[in-house]
Amino acid sequence: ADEVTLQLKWVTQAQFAGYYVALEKGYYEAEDLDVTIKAGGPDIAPVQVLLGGGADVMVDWMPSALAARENGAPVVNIAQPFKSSGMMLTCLKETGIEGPEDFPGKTLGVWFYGNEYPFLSWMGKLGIPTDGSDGGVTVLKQGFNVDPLLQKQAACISTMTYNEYWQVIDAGISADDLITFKYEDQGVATLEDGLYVLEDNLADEAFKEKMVRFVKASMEGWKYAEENPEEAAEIVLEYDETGAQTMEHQVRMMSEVAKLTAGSNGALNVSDYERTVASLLAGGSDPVITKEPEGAYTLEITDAALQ
Amino acid sequence: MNKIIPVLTVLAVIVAVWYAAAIRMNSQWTYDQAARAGTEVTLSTLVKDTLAQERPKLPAPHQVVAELWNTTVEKKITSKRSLVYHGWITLSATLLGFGIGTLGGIALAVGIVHNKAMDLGVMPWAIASQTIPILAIAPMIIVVLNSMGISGLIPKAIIAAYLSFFPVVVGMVKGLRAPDQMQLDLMKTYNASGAETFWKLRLPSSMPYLFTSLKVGVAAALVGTIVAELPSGATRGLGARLLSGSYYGQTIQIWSALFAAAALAAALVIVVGILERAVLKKMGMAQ
Amino acid sequence: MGMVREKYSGKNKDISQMKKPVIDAQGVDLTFQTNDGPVHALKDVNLQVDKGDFVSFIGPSGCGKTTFLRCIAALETPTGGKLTVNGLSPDEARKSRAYGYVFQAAGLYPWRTIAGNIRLPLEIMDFPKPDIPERVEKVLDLVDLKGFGKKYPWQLSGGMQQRASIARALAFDAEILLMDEPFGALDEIVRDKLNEELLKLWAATNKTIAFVTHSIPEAVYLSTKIVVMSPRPGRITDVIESTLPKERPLEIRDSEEFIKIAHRVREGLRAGHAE
Amino acid sequence: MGMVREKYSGKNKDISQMKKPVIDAQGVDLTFQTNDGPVHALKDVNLQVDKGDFVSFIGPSGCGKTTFLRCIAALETPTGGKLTVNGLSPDEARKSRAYGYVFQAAGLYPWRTIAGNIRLPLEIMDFPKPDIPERVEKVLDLVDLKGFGKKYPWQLSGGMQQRASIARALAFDAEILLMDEPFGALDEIVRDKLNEELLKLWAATNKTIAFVTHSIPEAVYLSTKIVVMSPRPGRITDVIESTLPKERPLEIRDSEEFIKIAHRVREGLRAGHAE
Amino acid sequence: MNLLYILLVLAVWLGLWWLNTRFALHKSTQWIVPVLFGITLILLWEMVVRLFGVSPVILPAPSAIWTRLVSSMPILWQDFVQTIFKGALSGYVLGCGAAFVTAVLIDRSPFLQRGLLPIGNFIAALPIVGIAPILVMWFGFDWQSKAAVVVVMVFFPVLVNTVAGLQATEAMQRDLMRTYSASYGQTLLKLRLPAAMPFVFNGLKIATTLALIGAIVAEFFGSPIKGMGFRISTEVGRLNLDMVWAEIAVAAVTGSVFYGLVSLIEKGVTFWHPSQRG
Ligand SMILES: Nc1ncnc2c1ncn2[C@@H]1O[C@H](COP(=O)(O)OP(=O)(O)OP(=O)(O)O)[C@@H](O)[C@H]1O
Ligand SMILES: Nc1ncnc2c1ncn2[C@@H]1O[C@H](COP(=O)(O)OP(=O)(O)OP(=O)(O)O)[C@@H](O)[C@H]1O
Ligand SMILES: Cc1ncc(C[n+]2csc(CCO)c2C)c(N)n1
Ligand SMILES: [Mg+2]
Ligand SMILES: [Mg+2]
Repeated sequence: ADEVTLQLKWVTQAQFAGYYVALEKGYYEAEDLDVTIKAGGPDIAPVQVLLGGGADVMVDWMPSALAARENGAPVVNIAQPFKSSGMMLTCLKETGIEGPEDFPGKTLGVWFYGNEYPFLSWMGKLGIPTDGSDGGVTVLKQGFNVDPLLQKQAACISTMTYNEYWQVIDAGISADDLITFKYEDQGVATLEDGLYVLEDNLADEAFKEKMVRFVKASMEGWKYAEENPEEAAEIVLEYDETGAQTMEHQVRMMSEVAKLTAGSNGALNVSDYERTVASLLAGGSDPVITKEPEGAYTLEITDAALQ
Repeated sequence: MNKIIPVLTVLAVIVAVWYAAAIRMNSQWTYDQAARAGTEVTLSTLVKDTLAQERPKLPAPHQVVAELWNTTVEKKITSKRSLVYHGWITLSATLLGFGIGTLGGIALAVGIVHNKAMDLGVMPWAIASQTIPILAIAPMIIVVLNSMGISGLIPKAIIAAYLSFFPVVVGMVKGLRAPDQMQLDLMKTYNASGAETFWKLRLPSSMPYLFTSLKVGVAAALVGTIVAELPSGATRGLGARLLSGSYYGQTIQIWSALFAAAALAAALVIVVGILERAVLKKMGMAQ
Repeated sequence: MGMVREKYSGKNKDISQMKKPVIDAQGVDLTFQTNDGPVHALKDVNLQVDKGDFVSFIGPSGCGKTTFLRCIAALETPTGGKLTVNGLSPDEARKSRAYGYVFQAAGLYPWRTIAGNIRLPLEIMDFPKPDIPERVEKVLDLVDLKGFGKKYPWQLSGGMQQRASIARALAFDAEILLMDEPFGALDEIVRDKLNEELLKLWAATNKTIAFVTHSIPEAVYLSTKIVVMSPRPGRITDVIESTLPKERPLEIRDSEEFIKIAHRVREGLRAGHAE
Repeated sequence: MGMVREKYSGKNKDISQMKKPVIDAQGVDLTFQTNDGPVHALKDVNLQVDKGDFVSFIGPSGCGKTTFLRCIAALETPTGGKLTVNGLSPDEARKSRAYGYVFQAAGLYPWRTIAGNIRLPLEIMDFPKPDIPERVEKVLDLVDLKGFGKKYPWQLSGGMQQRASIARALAFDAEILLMDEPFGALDEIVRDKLNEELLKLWAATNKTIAFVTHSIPEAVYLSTKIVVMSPRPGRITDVIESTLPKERPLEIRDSEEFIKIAHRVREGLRAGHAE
Repeated sequence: MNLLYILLVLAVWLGLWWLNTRFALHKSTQWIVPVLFGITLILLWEMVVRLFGVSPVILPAPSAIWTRLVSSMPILWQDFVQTIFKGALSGYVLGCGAAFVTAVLIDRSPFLQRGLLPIGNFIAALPIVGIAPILVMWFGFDWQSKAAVVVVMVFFPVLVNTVAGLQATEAMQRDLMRTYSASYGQTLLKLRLPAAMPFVFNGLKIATTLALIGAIVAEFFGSPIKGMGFRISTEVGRLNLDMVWAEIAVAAVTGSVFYGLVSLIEKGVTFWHPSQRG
């Protein structure tokens, strides 16, 4: 069997259910693949792992992947299981925020570590400065969790539809007390979890062929997970080595994630790609990427996989 | 043994302060919730609520104890929900790293004491090495090792070793230099070789210093392991428990992992202390 | 014992050297460089000590007694003049393990028992294993510490520790014994006893002994040669060849001859202080 | 100086007490509990010391000399018997600052200069600020350390340190001086000189002095009363009242009377050793 | 080829090492040794990166880091002020001061000492990476929470050392004070505090590196968008490793200077201690 190592962007959770399902259900095995899934974490940059040779393929968000590409790390998107963006800004109503025009003067929590690009380009588009100058917002580097909102240290925080939002709800704040701004709705959606490999490797036919099988099996996993959220959550739970995840949480995450993967068969939609690039290029005075990327994606793999 | 009563007294005071603080710090949330629901807060509901929140700002002692109990005694030790299991993962990396750090530290100290160039050159850089924020380079070390095909226990142990070697170097250099001029002169009049002076004079005199720094070193090794467990894919170990606790805002889980880590550190220090007493007694230095 | 000595420090037993002085100092000078200026610890020191001599050094605090002993043992290097031991440089003599040194303080290793401390030089000089216990017992007996071999240094009084350190220096039969105020912490009675023992040992083995003391009677009682020193700069002001016989009962201290020598030493000392 | 003393340790100057002994020990017992069993350091010690007495303690190592001095100074509490100082308990006497103690080792504070060390008791006892420098100069001169006031302890030789510690004890004019082998590290000439100085000081101030020594001539030369002690258990075996006059030139050491007393002390000591 | 490179690197290393042993021999040239040692390390690093073509995303070359350092001075300075001056220094002063005062206070009560020290040791063993997020939650995102982390980190080392130091007087030194019938305050001021200084400074030196690390690490768990820890974690995510290393270099230099400064003060205060007399 051919060995493939997959580096995730974050810890083991239903966000990556498709891959775990494919592994558990033997879809990889059926494609003659021996897949190892490496969980990520708050300080693991998947690109570094990929470049260091620690993995063959990684899950990453397109903004950070394109930024890395500009920084001299030639990664290429080979598949895009997530069709829509799950990121949003969740605000407490009591702070008086009703729309983006109310942001100036407020404190907003943002994830950094490569996750800040969508936010920055959104603010760029709104023309709201983020560097602390007048008429702008105060940006906080938000930690792992939703505490800043609960402790009222920030008016809004970044959340994912499938995860942190529900933590806020679980913490006892009702949805009525919250107002959310989905990037998708604000027209600044960027592509999230996609599969990326190193450009050099793609020159190797054997590798390409391996990736075709990998993407194919992974998408099978995703589709199975979408249809069987309970079972998928159970599988994820089994692979979680920390033993900290709960069934309830993962089932809900799975059903939310399913909404994001729903529209995708794995192939990258080029117009989505172009929208993402445009949004990143437009980021005001400090755009995330400065020039149109070339060769940042290939449809070859999915084309072959999806016959 | 004469420590028990004072320790219990201080402990009682701490617990009392802790409860008071828990009520105070968690009350904001209770009031907010009441305001959202439009109800009044009485004193008794305040106390009851603040001490039983699911995501308290400061969990009450009994909540932490219950969680600890739950995750140690109630769970099978092979279960990944058992703190004993995660403690063991952390412990094994800690011990390996501590071993590497101690050996490396001693070797470096021997070099520093016997070689003038090393003495002058290495020490400032050893100090500088400890001012590097470990949390920043831990992920890089892990990634680099990963690319060399090394993962799992070893990267954690290396970071643990990085933190524990320094106290050992400092203590050991002090210890190997502890013999006074006269003790060294005595060896000279015997025309003893460097090796003989080392084995029969420097090493024995360094023992008390070594053990003191080993106690610091073993605690540092544990911190190193936990730091390494944070970014290394948050898989197993107390560090991963801390991380996932933080990630899901489960303060109670964080606190219980914290206490487990501190207890582990305390246990390790005690073990080194027992070893120290045994060795020093054997050498006739325990007076 | 003599046989063993030949075996372990044999180099310097050449008969042709027997007539040459064992210790030969010619114009020895030593200046310490300290942070507040140089200290002239020894100035133009000339001294010849023959094989079998018992030479005592006496003088006020800081006159360089210890420093001179350390030069002989190659623990300090003179900054001027010429110093030979058995015709060799002090360092070569040290390498041939010619010295037994008793320091001003006991300096026992606290992690070794008394016996362990005495065993230390024997281990380092590779004495045959089976011989060692016997030797240790013998010297322990000599300094009246029989039965204390298994104790640790801090379990003994100061005086007992000092005796143990003397035993340590005697254990390996060095040709030259350098003793820096070995009896300082002892009371008069014990001191008298050890003085007698030391004389006996010296008579029996024909060792060369250099001995530092603050006590005039002790110096006179023990020595064949008394060196009186004076400080700032440290130098020799008088060398007195003793006219006392080799056989010396304790009562000799009341003899006229003894009192005469003691008087001369005292005068020399006083002169050094008066300056 | 006498005036100042009255002012700062005045409590115990009642004339009615003058006839009572200053130090009165009756059946004093002291047992140390150590991990390998009790050590009987003092057994049934009876001693009366009158105002103005100069009492020497002599005896083999470990016979309890230091321990007894410490009991007087309330640094150790007897486990039996009765001990009073000026009719008060030792601790009360200590609180009235009746003691000047010279320890067996110098024990200077390394972070203070020599003058600073001597100043220490004066600061603590609230001597008037302007008087202090003069007092310090005076005692420095007394022990022959003029000009060394600004040095730190570790810059002086052992003998000089010991003299500084004597100066420290003399600086504040305590009524009772407790001196534990103060001249141990000094050579004979310096020792003789300090012996003379001490006698002069004693004669001039009528202090009561308790003095530990290993030297028989020293004990005889200085004392009005010589206490011979013996170990295991520590006890007094002889108390010799000196018949020497109060005026004592150094030559007195050759007198018949002196030699007689010295002989009695030596016999007492020897007996203690023989056991 | 690789073998050749390895040999080349080894040769440079051995050569410089040999040079260093020469310099170590003479007092006048000894100061060169640590400098040359550092230069050696940096040179070897540069060689390895260049010869083996290590990706700048994994490990940038020292020369690249230097270029970045020089060109990013304003940002580095802003981060420095935020982390070092506001976070680390205030926490250091507060933590060390509180520890010192506590030590003097509990020094009078053996009961409190016996009770507090074991518990103190236990608390000191709490891993800061676990404490930092909690303190960030309690004290907010700005420098106050960083200072709090530093206080927690430095408190116990200084406390334990000071308590040990206050007990480090010799029996004879204490007896002397008793014969003077000195009051508690006098004994404390004139004997125990001076005698404790070598220990106190031991604690203060350890605390310097802890303070720095604590302030930086705490920023990983939430911060405003400036500060060394913020910059490091953010720039790793952006793969600007040269900026990361520039910050690390600033941290290391600052830490060493801080340590050196405290050592210098120590030399002045405890000049009398054998370890300082050379
Ligand atoms: N390592 C050293 N560095 C600087 N000066 C020194 C050193 N060793 C000794 N001295 C000085 O040299 C002089 C002679 O010292 P030495 O120890 O030989 O005296 P001593 O005659 O043995 O005195 P004591 O009777 O006190 O033992 C003294 O002034 C001393 O301060
Ligand atoms: N703190 C202590 N604990 C236990 N035993 C002690 C203690 N202090 C003294 N001793 C013992 O009490 C006995 C008397 O000791 P002390 O110091 O009074 O003797 P000394 O006559 O002063 O001897 P030296 O001439 O050696 O100074 C000794 O056997 C000693 O070991
Ligand atoms: C330090 C930190 N960085 C990012 C996230 C948020 N997060 C969690 S999952 C996810 C999507 C990644 O695929 C993101 C952005 C966090 N909680 N903490
Ligand atoms: Mg000397
Ligand atoms: Mg004594």
